Amino acid sequence: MRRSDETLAEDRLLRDSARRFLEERHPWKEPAARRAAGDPAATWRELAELGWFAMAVPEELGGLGADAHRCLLILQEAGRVMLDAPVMTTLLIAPRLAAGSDSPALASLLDGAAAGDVRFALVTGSDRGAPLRVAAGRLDGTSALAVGAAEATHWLVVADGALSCLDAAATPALRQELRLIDGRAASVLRFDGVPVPDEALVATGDAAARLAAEAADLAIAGTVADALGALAAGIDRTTVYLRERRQFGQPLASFQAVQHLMADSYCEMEGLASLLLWLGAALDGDPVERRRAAAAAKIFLGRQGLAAVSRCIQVTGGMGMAEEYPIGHVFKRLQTAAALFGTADHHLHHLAAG
Amino acid sequence: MRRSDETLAEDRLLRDSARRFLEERHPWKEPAARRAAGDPAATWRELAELGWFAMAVPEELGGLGADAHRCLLILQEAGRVMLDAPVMTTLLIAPRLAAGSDSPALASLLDGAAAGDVRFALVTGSDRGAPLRVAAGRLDGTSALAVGAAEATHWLVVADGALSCLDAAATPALRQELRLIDGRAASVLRFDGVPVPDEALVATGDAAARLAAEAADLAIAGTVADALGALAAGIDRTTVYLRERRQFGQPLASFQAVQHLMADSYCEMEGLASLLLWLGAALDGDPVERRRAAAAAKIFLGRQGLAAVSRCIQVTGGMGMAEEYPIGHVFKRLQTAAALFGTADHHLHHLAAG
Amino acid sequence: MDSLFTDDEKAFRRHVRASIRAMLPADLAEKTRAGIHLSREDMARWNRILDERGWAAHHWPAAHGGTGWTPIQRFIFESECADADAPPLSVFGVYLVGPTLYTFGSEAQKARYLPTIRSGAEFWCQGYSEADAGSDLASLRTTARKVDGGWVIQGQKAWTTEGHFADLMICLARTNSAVKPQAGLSLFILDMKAPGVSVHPVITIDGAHSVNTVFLDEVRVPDDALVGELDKGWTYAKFLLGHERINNAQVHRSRREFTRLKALAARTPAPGGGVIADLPGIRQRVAGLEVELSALEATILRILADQTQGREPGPEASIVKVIGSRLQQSISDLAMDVMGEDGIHITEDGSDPDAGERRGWTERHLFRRVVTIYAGTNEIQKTIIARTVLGL
Amino acid sequence: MDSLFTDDEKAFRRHVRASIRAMLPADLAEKTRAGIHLSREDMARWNRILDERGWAAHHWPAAHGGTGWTPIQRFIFESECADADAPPLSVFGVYLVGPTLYTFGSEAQKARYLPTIRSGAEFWCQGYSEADAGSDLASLRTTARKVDGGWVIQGQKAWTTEGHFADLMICLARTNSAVKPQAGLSLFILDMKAPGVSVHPVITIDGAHSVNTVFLDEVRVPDDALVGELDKGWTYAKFLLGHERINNAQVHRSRREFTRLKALAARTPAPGGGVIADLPGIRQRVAGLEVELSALEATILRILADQTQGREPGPEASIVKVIGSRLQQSISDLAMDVMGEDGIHITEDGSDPDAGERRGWTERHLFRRVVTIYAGTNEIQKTIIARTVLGL
Repeated sequence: MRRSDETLAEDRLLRDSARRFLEERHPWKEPAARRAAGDPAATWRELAELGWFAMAVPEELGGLGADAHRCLLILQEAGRVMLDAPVMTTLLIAPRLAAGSDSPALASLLDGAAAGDVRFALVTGSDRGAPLRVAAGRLDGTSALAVGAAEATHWLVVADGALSCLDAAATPALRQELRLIDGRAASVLRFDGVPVPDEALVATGDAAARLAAEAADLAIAGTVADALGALAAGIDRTTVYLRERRQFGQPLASFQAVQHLMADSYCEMEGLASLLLWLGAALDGDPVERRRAAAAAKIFLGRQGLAAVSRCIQVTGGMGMAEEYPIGHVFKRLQTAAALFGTADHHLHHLAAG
Repeated sequence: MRRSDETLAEDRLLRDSARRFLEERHPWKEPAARRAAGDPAATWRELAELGWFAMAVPEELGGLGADAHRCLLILQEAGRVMLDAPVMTTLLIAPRLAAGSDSPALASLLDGAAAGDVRFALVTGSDRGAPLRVAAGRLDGTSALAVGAAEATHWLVVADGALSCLDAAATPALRQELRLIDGRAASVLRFDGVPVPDEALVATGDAAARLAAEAADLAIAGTVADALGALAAGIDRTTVYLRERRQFGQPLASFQAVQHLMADSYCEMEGLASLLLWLGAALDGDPVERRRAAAAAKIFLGRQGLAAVSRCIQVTGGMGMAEEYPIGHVFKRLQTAAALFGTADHHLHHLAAG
Repeated sequence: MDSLFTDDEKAFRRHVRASIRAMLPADLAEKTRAGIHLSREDMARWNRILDERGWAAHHWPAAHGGTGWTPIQRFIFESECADADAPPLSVFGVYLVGPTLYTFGSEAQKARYLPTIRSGAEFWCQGYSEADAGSDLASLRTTARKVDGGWVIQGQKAWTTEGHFADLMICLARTNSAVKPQAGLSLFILDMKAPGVSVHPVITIDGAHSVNTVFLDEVRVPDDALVGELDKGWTYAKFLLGHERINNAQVHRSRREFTRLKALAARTPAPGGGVIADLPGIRQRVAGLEVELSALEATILRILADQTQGREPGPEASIVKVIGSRLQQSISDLAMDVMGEDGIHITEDGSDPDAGERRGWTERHLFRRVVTIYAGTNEIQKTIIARTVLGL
Repeated sequence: MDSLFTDDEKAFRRHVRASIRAMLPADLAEKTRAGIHLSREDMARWNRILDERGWAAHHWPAAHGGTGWTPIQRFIFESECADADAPPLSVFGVYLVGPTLYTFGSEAQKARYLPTIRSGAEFWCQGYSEADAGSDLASLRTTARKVDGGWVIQGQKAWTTEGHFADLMICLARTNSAVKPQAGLSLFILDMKAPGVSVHPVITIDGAHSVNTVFLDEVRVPDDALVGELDKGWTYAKFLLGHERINNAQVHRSRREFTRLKALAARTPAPGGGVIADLPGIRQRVAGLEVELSALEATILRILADQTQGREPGPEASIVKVIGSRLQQSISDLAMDVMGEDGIHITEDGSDPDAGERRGWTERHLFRRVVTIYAGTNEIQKTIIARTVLGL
C-alpha cells in the first residue's frame, strides 16, 4: 500500500536521525581500521538504544510495529556508512517471522533483542551442498554463508521441515569462519544430527515453508536496501571527487563522457530504489507479488546495480582502486550483496522458468 | 590461410575498381527511385562484364579461381552502395558448390552465369514451416525467404536429401512475392511434389548434406559482407554529417558524447570485419571451424552490428529517420541481414548447445 | 505491482476498466493493435467518446474541464486505455497545448481552444523543431515580425508530427534578436489553413507519413494569437517539454506491447520444433525485460506519488525518458528477433494466420528509432541529469 | 582460428608448445594459476629460463638479442605461454623499457641495460603516472634540475606497479617549463636504490600490494641517465604507451581464463542439481563471450598481419585496448556469477576440494577494475579513435 503524507514525514524524520547518528558515530573507515577500533558489543547496545531492534516488533509483542518500508530505510542508512554490524536479521527478519508464527520460540526472544542482549543471524541452506533439513527432531546439512553467525546469540535456521531458533552457544556445529570481501564476517555451518528441542521450533510443515519463503524475500529486501544505501553514498562521493579533481586543465566533472557515465549510474540507482520501494510494499502483501518483487530487485542489483558502481570506479580512476578510499569498498559491498541469497542469474533463471 | 603481400595488393586493386564502378554507376538512391530508374537485366549484364560472375568459378571450370575472401570484398562493395541486384548466389555460392560436386548439373551453367545469362537464387528451407525435402525424385516443402528468386533463371534448392538446380521458369511453385524492408525483392516458394529430374541433381545423400552445410555458411558470409559494407558506408556518411552539422554553436562532431558513441560503433565495425576475415579464410578450410566462424560472424552482426548502426541513427537525429537519406536504409539493410539465415539468438542457441 | 496502490485506487481501476471496455469500439481497438500512425478520424472518434464521459482531458484540473484525478488515477486510466488497445489521444492537443494554454493562455484563448481540444474537434501540431534547431531550440530561426494588429511569421518547421491534418499549430518564433538567443522567443497560435502555410510530407524509415516540414511564408496572425507574454516563449516551451518527457516514457504502451510480444513468442514456431517463447535465450531476455519494465513502472509511480504531494517533476522526467525510451527499443528489438525472417518484409498478403499478432511490429520497430531522439535526445537528458541532479 | 595461420606458423606453434611445456617448472605454472601478483623471484626465474633459450625478449629484433620473430610468431609464442600458465614477464622491462632503449637509447645504455632486462637480473618500473597526471601526462609535476655532471629529480610518482622490488625506474620529468606542457619533458633512468628514493605501498581493492607511491626527494642521476634527447620525453612516452596498449588487450590471458572459466562452471554444482555450466543463462553468456573473444583475436591478428607488412599500429591499438579490457572484465564478471557465494570470501582454509579452480578469481575480478583505467582510460582511447580514425 502506498504511504500517506504523514507516514512519509515520519519516515524522513527517522531516516534523518539515523543518518546523523551513523555519520557521527560510525562514519566509513577502512574495514581493518574499523575492526581494530570498534567494540561490536558496544555498537550493538548503542543501536538497541536507538530502538532499531524494537521497531519491527509488532505492537502486540511489545514493539513499535513499524512496517517493512521503514526498516528498509534504516538498512539503507546502515549501507551508506557500510556498517559492519550484521543488523538485518535482528532488525527486520526475526520480528516479522515471529509475527507470522504461533510458537513462542522466537517471540519470547524479541524483548531481549530489543534490549540488545539477543543477536540473531539468519542461517539458510546452501543451494549447492547438502540441504538443511530437520527430521525427527534433528538438524542436518550445510548452511549457505551466514553473515554475522559468529557474533550472534541465536541462529534462525531455515531448514526443510522446520524453522527453528537455536541458541548458538549451545548448538554443536562445525563452523568455518570466513571474511567476506566487504570486510564483514560470515560463517558456513555444518550440522550433523543436531537435536532441535521442541521449544526451539518456530514453525513446522506448511507454516515453516511459508515462513521460509518470507525469510528469503526479507533477506533479499534487506540486502538490496543495504546495497542501495552504499551505492547512493558511492555516487555522492564520486560526484564530489569529480568536481574537485582536474585533468587536462578542467574539472573531471566537466567532461561530457564522465557526465553521461554518471547519469547512467544515477538512472540505475533510481531504478533500484524504485524496485525496493515496490518490494518494501509487497513484503506486507501477497506472497506471489512479494516473490516477483524480490526477484526483480535482486536481478536489477546484480546487473544494473553492479554496472552503476563499476562506473564510479572507472571515473575516479586510481582513487577507486585504492583500499584506503571508500569507492572500492562500495563496489565490494555491492558485489557481496549480488552474491548473497541468489545471484541475478539464479533469480532470472527462475523468473524465466516461471 | 593468411594472405600474402602480393595477394593483398591484388585484393586492393580489385576492391578499388569495384568501388569506383559502383559509386559511379550505382550510387545509393532511395529504393523506390532506384527501382523506377534501373533496368535489372542491364545491371546484371554490366556486372557480368566486370567479371563478377566468373571470378569464383574454379580455373578448371573456366573461371578465375578467386578465393572466398576476394568474393567477399566485392560483396562488401555491393553493400556499400546497397546494390539491389541479388548477386550473392551467382557470385559466391553457385561456383563454390559446383566445385564441390561431381555432377554437371550446376557446373554446366557456370559459363552462362559468367556471361550474365544465368542468374541463380539460393532457395533454402524455412526453419519454421514444412521442411524442403527431395524424395523419390520429387520436391516438397516451403522455402525460407529467397532473395532474388523472382529475378533468377535458376534456383539452387537446398533440401533434405538433395541439392538441386532447377530451371525457375519450368518449375511449378506457389510463389509469394515480398518486398523486404531494405527494398529488395524476395519470394517464399512452396513446392508440392515438384519433379526433380536427374540432370538437375547437384548432389544427393551425404554429399548433399555436406554441400548444404557449406551453402549455409557461404550465405552467412555473403550476407555479413554485404552488411559490413553498408555499415562502413553508414559510418562514413555519419561522420561527414557530424562534421558539417552544428548544434549549440558547435559542430556535432565536437561533442564528446557523440565522439564516444561513434568510437563504440567503429570498434564494433572493426570486430565484425575481423570475424569476416576469419570466416573468409575458414570457408576454404575445415567445416567445423567454418561453422564456428559463420556463427560468430552472424551473432556479432545481430548484436554489435545492429548496435553500431543504431548509434548512427541516434547521432544523426532526424536525418537518420527520413526515408530520403541513406542512414535509415543502412539500418534496414543490417536489420534484414540480421534476420536472414538465422538470427543471432538462433546461432547463439546452437553455439550454446554445441 | 498491486501493493503500490490503495484499495480505492484498485476499485477505481476496476471501474475504469469496465467503462473503457464498454466505450471502446472494437474496430478502433483492432486498428490500434495493427498500426502505428492512426488517422485523424480514428483519433477524433475516440476523443469524442471520452469527452462525452468527461475523460478526454483526464489529466487536466477540473476547473478547465478535466477530471481532477490524482496523478495515480491518471496513471491507472492511461494504463487501462493501453491495455484495452484504445487509440492514443493526440499528444499535442490534450497533453501539450492544453496544459500550456490553461497555465499561460488568456481567458479568451482558454474559452476558444480548450473545449475543442477536449472534444477532438480541432487537432494541434507542434511548431518548435527546425532543421537546425532540434534539441537546441535557442538556435531557432523562424521569426515573428510585429505589424499593425498582429504578427507576420516567417520560417520553416521540421519534424511536425500530424502537421498534415492539424488545424492549429503552437508555434515558437523569434520576436527579439537583440537579446541572448533563448530570451527572444515567443509562442503563437497559428491557423494551419492560413495563407502562407504549406505542409510537405516527410516519409520516415517505416515507410509512413506522420511527420512533415511546414513552410511558413509571411503567415499573418492576429495580436491575440500570442500566448502569455512577449519574449517568454522559452519558458513556456520548457514547461511543455517537461510534460512531453514524462509522457514519452510510454510505459503503458510498453507494458501492453510486452504482453503482446510474449503472446507472439508463444505462437511463433521455433526452428526444430516447439515455440520461440520456450527457447532459453528468449526466456532470459523476456525475464530481463520484465524486470526493467517493473523498474520503470515503479519509478513512474514514485514520481507520481511525489506529485500527489505537490512536488513538480524535475529531472526525474529526464530519467524516465531515458529509461523508458530505451525500453521501448528493447521490446521491439526482441520482437524482431522473435519474428526472424517474418519481421523483415512489410507487405502482407493476409494468407498467414499468424500475421495478426505480427502486424505492425516491424513498422513500430523502425519508427521507434526516434524515441531516443525526440523530445530532447537521450544524450541531452543525460546532460540534464548530470548537471541538475549530480551537480557535475 | 587455425585458418588464419600458415602451415609454417602451425608448425612453429607445435614447436613452441612442446618447448614451453618442457621448460616451465610445474610450481611456477601452479603459482600462476593461483595468483595474480607474482613475486619478483618467480618472474625472474622464468625470465632466466627463457633467456637461456634466447626467448626472453621474444619480440625484440635479433640485433638486440631478441628472437627476430614475426609479429604472428610472437602472438603464437605469447598464446602458448598463456596456455601453459607460464608466469607473465615483467611488463616494464621486456615490453616497455627494452623497446624504448633500443629505439632511442645510447649505445652505452643498450649495452648496460638490455642484457639484464633479457636475463631478468634487473627489474624496471614505470615512472610516468602522478597523482594529478594519470591519463594526462602533460600536467606532470616531477622536475629534473640540471646540476654539474647530472640532474636532480624532485617529485612524486603514483601507481608505480612493482616499484617495491624494481631496481630501476624509467622516469619522466619536466626539464623545461618555459615551453608548452608536453614539450618540456625528458626521460631518465633512475636507480631505485639511489638516496632520496622512497617507496610507499598502496594496497589495492583486492587486498594486495602491487602498486606504490614513489617519492623522489632530490634524487641525483648522472648525465648519461638521460634517454635520447632532452625535452623529447613526450615523444618517447607516447611510443612506449602505444606498445603498452596492444599488450593491454591481454588476449592470450583472456583466452586462457575463458577456458578455465568454462572448466570452473563445469565443476560447480548448480542449485537444484547439475552443474552451473548447464544452466541456459550461463550457456548463453559463455557462447556470447566466445564470439567476442574470437572477434578480439581476429582483430589482433589483422593488426599483426599489417605489422608484418611494415605498417606500425596506430589507432588500432586503442581499439584492441577498449575491446580487450572490457572483455577481461566480462570474463571475471561471469566468473563471479558462476561462483556465487563462493566468490565473495577471500580466505580459504583449504578444506574445499574445488577451491583449486576457484582460487584467484575474486582477487583478479577486483583488481581488474583497473584494466579499463590504466594505460590511458577507455574514454581517452575512444577520444583517440574518434579524432584520429573518424576525424571527429
